[in-house]
Amino acid sequence: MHIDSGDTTWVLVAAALVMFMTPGLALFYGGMVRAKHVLGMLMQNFFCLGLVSVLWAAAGYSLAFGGDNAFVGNFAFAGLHHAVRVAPAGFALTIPPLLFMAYQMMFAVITPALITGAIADRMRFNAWVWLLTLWSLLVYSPVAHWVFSPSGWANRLGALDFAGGTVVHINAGIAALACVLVLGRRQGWPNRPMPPHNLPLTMIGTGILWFGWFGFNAGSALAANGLAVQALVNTHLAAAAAMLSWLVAERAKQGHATTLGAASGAVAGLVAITPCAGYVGGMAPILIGAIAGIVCFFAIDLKHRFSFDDSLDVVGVHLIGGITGSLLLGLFADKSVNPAIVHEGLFAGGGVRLVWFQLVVVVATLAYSFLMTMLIIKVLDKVLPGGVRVTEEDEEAGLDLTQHSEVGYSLLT
Amino acid sequence: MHIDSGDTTWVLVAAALVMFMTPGLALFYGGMVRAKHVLGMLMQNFFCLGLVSVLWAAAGYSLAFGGDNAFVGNFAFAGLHHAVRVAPAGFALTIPPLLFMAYQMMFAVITPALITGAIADRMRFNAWVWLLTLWSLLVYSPVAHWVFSPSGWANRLGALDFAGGTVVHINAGIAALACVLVLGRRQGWPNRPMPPHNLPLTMIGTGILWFGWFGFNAGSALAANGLAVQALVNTHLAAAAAMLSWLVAERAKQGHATTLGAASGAVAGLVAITPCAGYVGGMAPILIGAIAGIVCFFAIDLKHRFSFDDSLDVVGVHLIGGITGSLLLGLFADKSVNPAIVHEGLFAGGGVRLVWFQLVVVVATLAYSFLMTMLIIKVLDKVLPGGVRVTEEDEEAGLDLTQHSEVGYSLLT
Amino acid sequence: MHIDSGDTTWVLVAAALVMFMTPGLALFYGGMVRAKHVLGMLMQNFFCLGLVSVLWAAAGYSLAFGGDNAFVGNFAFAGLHHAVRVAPAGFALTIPPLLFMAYQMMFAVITPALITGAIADRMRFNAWVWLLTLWSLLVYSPVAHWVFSPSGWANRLGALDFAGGTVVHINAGIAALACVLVLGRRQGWPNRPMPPHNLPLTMIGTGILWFGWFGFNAGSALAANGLAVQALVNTHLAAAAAMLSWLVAERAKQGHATTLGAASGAVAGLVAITPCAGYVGGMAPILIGAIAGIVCFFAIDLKHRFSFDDSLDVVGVHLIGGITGSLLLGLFADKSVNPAIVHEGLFAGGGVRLVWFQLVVVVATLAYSFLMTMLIIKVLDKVLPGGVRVTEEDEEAGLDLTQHSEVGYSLLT
Amino acid sequence: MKLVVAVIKPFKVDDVKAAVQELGMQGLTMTEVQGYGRQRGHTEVYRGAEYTVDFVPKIKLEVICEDGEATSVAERIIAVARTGKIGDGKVWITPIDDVWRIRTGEAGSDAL
Amino acid sequence: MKLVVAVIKPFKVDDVKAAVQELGMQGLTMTEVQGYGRQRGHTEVYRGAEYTVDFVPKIKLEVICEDGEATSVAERIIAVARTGKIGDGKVWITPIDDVWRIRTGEAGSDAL
Amino acid sequence: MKLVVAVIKPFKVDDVKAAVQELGMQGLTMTEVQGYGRQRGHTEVYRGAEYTVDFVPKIKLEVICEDGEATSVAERIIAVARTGKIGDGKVWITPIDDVWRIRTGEAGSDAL
Ligand SMILES: Nc1ncnc2c1ncn2[C@@H]1O[C@H](COP(=O)(O)OP(=O)(O)O)[C@@H](O)[C@H]1O
Ligand SMILES: Nc1ncnc2c1ncn2[C@@H]1O[C@H](COP(=O)(O)OP(=O)(O)O)[C@@H](O)[C@H]1O
Ligand SMILES: Nc1ncnc2c1ncn2[C@@H]1O[C@H](COP(=O)(O)OP(=O)(O)O)[C@@H](O)[C@H]1O
Repeated sequence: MHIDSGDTTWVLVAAALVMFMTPGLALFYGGMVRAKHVLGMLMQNFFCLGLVSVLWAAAGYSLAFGGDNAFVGNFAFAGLHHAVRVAPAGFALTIPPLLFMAYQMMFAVITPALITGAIADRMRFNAWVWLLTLWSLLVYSPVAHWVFSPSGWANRLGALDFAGGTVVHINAGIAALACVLVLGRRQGWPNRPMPPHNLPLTMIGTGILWFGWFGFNAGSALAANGLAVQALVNTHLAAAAAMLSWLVAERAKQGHATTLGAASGAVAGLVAITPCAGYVGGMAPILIGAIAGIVCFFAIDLKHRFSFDDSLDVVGVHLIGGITGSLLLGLFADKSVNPAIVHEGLFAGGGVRLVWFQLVVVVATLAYSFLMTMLIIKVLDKVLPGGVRVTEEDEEAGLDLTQHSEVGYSLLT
Repeated sequence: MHIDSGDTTWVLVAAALVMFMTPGLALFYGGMVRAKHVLGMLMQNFFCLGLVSVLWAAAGYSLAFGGDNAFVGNFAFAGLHHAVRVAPAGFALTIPPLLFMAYQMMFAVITPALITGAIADRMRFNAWVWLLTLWSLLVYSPVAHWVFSPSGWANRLGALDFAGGTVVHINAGIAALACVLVLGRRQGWPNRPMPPHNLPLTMIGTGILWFGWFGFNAGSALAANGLAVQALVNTHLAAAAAMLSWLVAERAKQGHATTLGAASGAVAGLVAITPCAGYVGGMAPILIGAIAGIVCFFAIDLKHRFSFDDSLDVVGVHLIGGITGSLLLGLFADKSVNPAIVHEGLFAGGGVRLVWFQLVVVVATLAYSFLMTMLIIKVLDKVLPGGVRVTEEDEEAGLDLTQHSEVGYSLLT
Repeated sequence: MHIDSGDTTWVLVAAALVMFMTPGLALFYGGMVRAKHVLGMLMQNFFCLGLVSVLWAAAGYSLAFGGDNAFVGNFAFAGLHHAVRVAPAGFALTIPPLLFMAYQMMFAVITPALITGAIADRMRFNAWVWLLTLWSLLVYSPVAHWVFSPSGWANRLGALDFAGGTVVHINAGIAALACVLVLGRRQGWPNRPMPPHNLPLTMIGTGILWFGWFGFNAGSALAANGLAVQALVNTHLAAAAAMLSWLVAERAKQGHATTLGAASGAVAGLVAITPCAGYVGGMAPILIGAIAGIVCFFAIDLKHRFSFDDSLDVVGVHLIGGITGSLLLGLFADKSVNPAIVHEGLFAGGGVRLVWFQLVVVVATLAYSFLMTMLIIKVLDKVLPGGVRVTEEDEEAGLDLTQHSEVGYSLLT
Repeated sequence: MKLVVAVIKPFKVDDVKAAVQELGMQGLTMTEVQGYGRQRGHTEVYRGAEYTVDFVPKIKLEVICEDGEATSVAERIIAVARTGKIGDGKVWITPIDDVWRIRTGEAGSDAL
Repeated sequence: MKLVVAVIKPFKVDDVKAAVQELGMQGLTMTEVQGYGRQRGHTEVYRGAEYTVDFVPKIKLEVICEDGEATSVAERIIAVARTGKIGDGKVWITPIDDVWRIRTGEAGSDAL
Repeated sequence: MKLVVAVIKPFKVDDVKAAVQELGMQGLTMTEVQGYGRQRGHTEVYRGAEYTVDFVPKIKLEVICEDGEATSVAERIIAVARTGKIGDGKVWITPIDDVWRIRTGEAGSDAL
């Protein structure tokens, strides 16, 4: 195995960047909740860095990348056994295998963190700890195996997902929906105003997310080559175009282009380009981004239409954005950008086959993740003393005080 | 063309770092305005990431780097046509050409963003959108062509600008002045106190800017070599020395060394070292930084002397800092640091020739950018319904509410 | 000397990341003090970037890495003389020597910055400037020489410190204690409540620190190889495990897992893994982190037991965490991870020799740093007009107003 | 003229505002305050240090009204702001000598 | 003794403070409040959800003065705080039984 | 019924609260205010621009009590809040017509 120092550096950096996205997400979400819940939100996210990392080393990595079963990994790499020297089957790496483990670890950390946006302000911290443990091992690792492992059935099928459109965004998005359905709405929603308490904090998070996403998407090339460059360019342009299209839609519908809209649009574009990043080129990322921006802008209204309190729009942005990107990839995937593509997209002359494969994997992810998450959270609600939701009084008083015995701001002492 | 994975990684990272500077700048400025304008400021900056990126891919890159005309590019790379495989004429790259496009894109984004500091709190968002579009294509791209493209007249002349002293800082700084002259002063300035509303936010921005500037300056080597290292060292030392000299001046004049002064000094040093970063060595960066810190400290008083409301001192820091650096380069440019230098600086024994060339390019940039910006903003003021400036009531109520229908903070819900 | 572009990129990035840690530390600490002292805290930290960088170029680097004396460097590299082309004796670098200087500069900057957490809210800024100058040259450089320079006695002894457990954390931690003993307690401590004024700010800082620490530890491999990867993985897992163990201890003792606890635990783990990062493997980082989390959680109570006001727990986290890591390395150091190890740890079959060497270096650092710091601060207290501590009224009014003539927040204008 | 002052739980503000409006009052002034009373505060913990916070966030509302309206305004507020749990707050009435509308200079009833 | 209370637009604070000072008042106390009245609030939009905010930021000033000065203080405030637009605010006067200066314990006029 | 109002230095709040409690008062309401008076404010400097801030942060406490208790409450506050330095603040008493406890509807003394 040849180790290239340039490639190694790029993936080291990419791993660091993806790690940084979880604090970024914490701030992005943290600014959007009310002040009394800000630490609850930050904590749910930062805690993923602690718990999921250890679980990943212990078993999660092995369940995702060990062995060559089509549906789930094995325990060959459990406890990082062999992980220093042996790459997972099917990978021809030019980086140390342990770095692949580390890079994937950061994905495992941020994926469940995405869910916290939907369940904002009302889950007991204790319940989150258990949900996180079970979801990480029983949902994330298997789905990652399907799609990212060369032996996974989705990967074998020829479906494409460059950096986690299904594994990360659809997976977390549909899990978020399941959680919300069990948890119920925040008290007072949708009548009581629940404006973001600190939008500058959200914008800090947005900046960090955008920055980190270069590691997320371009790092997925696992080398510092033309593909990584294409992925970085696609990522940036899709975010930019989605920001614009979201703002245009917003301006047209409500008369103002908002700061939160700019941030939301950018994230929608980043989500949609994630599966496509290393498979499309030219102006396609701008198109994909622009479509995602508009689609997600209208999708965030679903929760009002169907009356489920997806508090910070994880369904509208990550689930719908992820589906949008995964399906558009069926149209735009282009062998001239990436020769590893087996079936090209419709517009590149590959017919509808790829669209169909993409759809199959999307539906399978939706079904598996939804049902498993539903099962997990319903069991937890039964089994945990006090259930998964905080009491009415605690919700009123805020997660910060009741779950963590802290307050976010004491500006006047 | 040989692609080096180490160089590619470095420029990938540098591009990401320069991207991160725009959110950093947003926070740097955002903390300095009053609370009711914070989102307006953040939005003007983040919006550059959306709009300018798309414009750059569509035409801006081509106008800056296409063809071999001395004054402006052509449309050869428009819509990213050929940009994946073909490097602009005159570049011997060891990185994928598309990465050069991406890296330069981040410069195109942040340059107009610098202007927002001068026009704080009083421009209609709609006007900003148009100003940004026109300025980006009609001012930024041509000036970038002059200086950065090997076929540009300034480049051919032998004038030096390593990472954008003229293209970025002088260009944005003088444009800021033109905008301010047309827009007029904020209501109540200079009598009504307008203290920064959130200096910790400004310090977050300062940290991000400093961090990102390593990508800006050291990335401009376009390779991971000794030159990049020298540029990084120069960047850091100039920022450090300028922080110190600004604080000393401030302490001497007003009795206190302030936090905002530390941040401002560092930025002044970063600005001044930008043109010099790959052309000077030894203790020269410390000298350049120290001079810039003092010069800019006194330059921020110009606005009071001449009564123009350059709200957050874009003229004082970027224009004067950029000129200081560009001219000092005429003294310090040193072939032993960078053999690509044609005419050495005065102190390196090259005579006054380089000083003279630097002056020519500075003056040309000042003249072109000032006149074009003036033209653009005056036309916009005529053409746009409502002109470029918000109404008195809207200014009083704040950009956040009136332009974006949002408020920055709701700490008490 | 062969320069590898991949290695060069990695250390360029690592230097940038370590630079970014100082602003991160500023925010981490800044959020924990009361609102009226926030700028004082930010300033003390940012100022290190200015002052220490210049001192390092002028003399500090040379005192740490010049020559081959066992106890202290010489002036061979003073003013960066020769530093561009000549690596310090004993280093076989694959990166430009000047980059080594830059990378080490960032360590020299952040180490004294750690002290600010202990002396929060009561030191005159003027005194900090002097303390910083003297400490940097008289304490940091010599101790760095002992441990990091191949000619240093600790290095020759065979004691291990991969990235600064002794040089950075123990050194700063014990110096912090010395400062606190001279400065005395904050007025009202421990009876008056002094809650953190802005925990989201602290969490931003935590995210940046964690991110930057990858540069700190994995960058210390000075190359993009398997060792760097192992160091990155160890760093991340130790932080994660320490977060968990701190939270478990906290929950057990006081009934709540707090956000500040999560941040503190992560930092404790990062501190403890610092000396070990390139010397241990497998699940050892999880063990080391978990132990450090618990040890530091209980160590922060020392200040109450012994009534010294280590305001933000520099002793509890950095001193005790650093000692914990340095000694545990005596148990876990493993030649199969890093063949450069001379004496293996106890558990790897190397007997108690390494434990003993580690202990010797820890004690020597404690003794030297404590005595020198004590001397410096006592002399300053005598020599400086006004001494080292602010007046009672100024402490009450806050460092922001009295030392810097600024306020952190003006949210209501 | 009378000034009716109410210290209430923050989440009751909208209901009370609506109720006062229904009684024909055209305006009111609201202040964020901290209340201390029978209702317990809470405990915060930062790195092991426990702080007891006795004050609870409350909202103070002030309504100027005619002498004859004061009691009914007070009673309406009491009815709407009540949750029955400790900490619901107080309502009191104080006399006012005179009141003016700044915009017009109108005094007394016309000022409201 | 009387307490003159004024609820005014925030940007008028400095002018009013100066005017009151000119009348010989040595001090005043200011509170940030939220006003509800004829002046319309504004609408905020976050990801499509529109919130109407009825309250408008105002400043409340309190000036203690001699019985005889109260009306002239009130009139002066009215004159200076007026912009003629809706939302200029109210001024009212309430009786005070007694007042002390904490520093010295002085009571009545001497306390001011 | 009387309302005792005190404007004091912020760091005296806990002491005053304790003192008032010792006198048997069951509650009080606190507001963050800005005071202007003999005590000088401070100067801030931002990039060379100097701003003088005249207002000083103060805390306003309001205690409702029986007519007979008002003076002793006021005196106790004066004693405890005093530092002897300029800016210690003021205490004043105003009449109250009636007071109710929202939770129970009790009026007068029973409301306290
Ligand atoms: N004597 C008092 N003077 C002024 N305000 C009071 C007084 N007693 C209570 N309050 C206010 O009323 C609020 C509620 O009082 P509390 O004793 O907690 O509950 P309740 O009114 O239901 O008995 C307090 O938080 C405080 O703001
Ligand atoms: N009845 C009232 N009681 C107490 N405050 C009032 C009352 N009516 C109005 N206010 C205060 O006066 C402010 C201005 O009143 P508004 O009706 O908007 O305008 P105007 O006084 O010019 O008619 C309000 O924001 C509110 O703070
Ligand atoms: N005439 C007044 N009316 C209302 N509040 C006043 C008045 N004079 C002073 N105050 C309040 O009392 C505080 C202290 O007053 P100041 O004149 O500074 O000191 P002192 O009371 O010790 O003479 C002021 O900050 C202000 O809040």
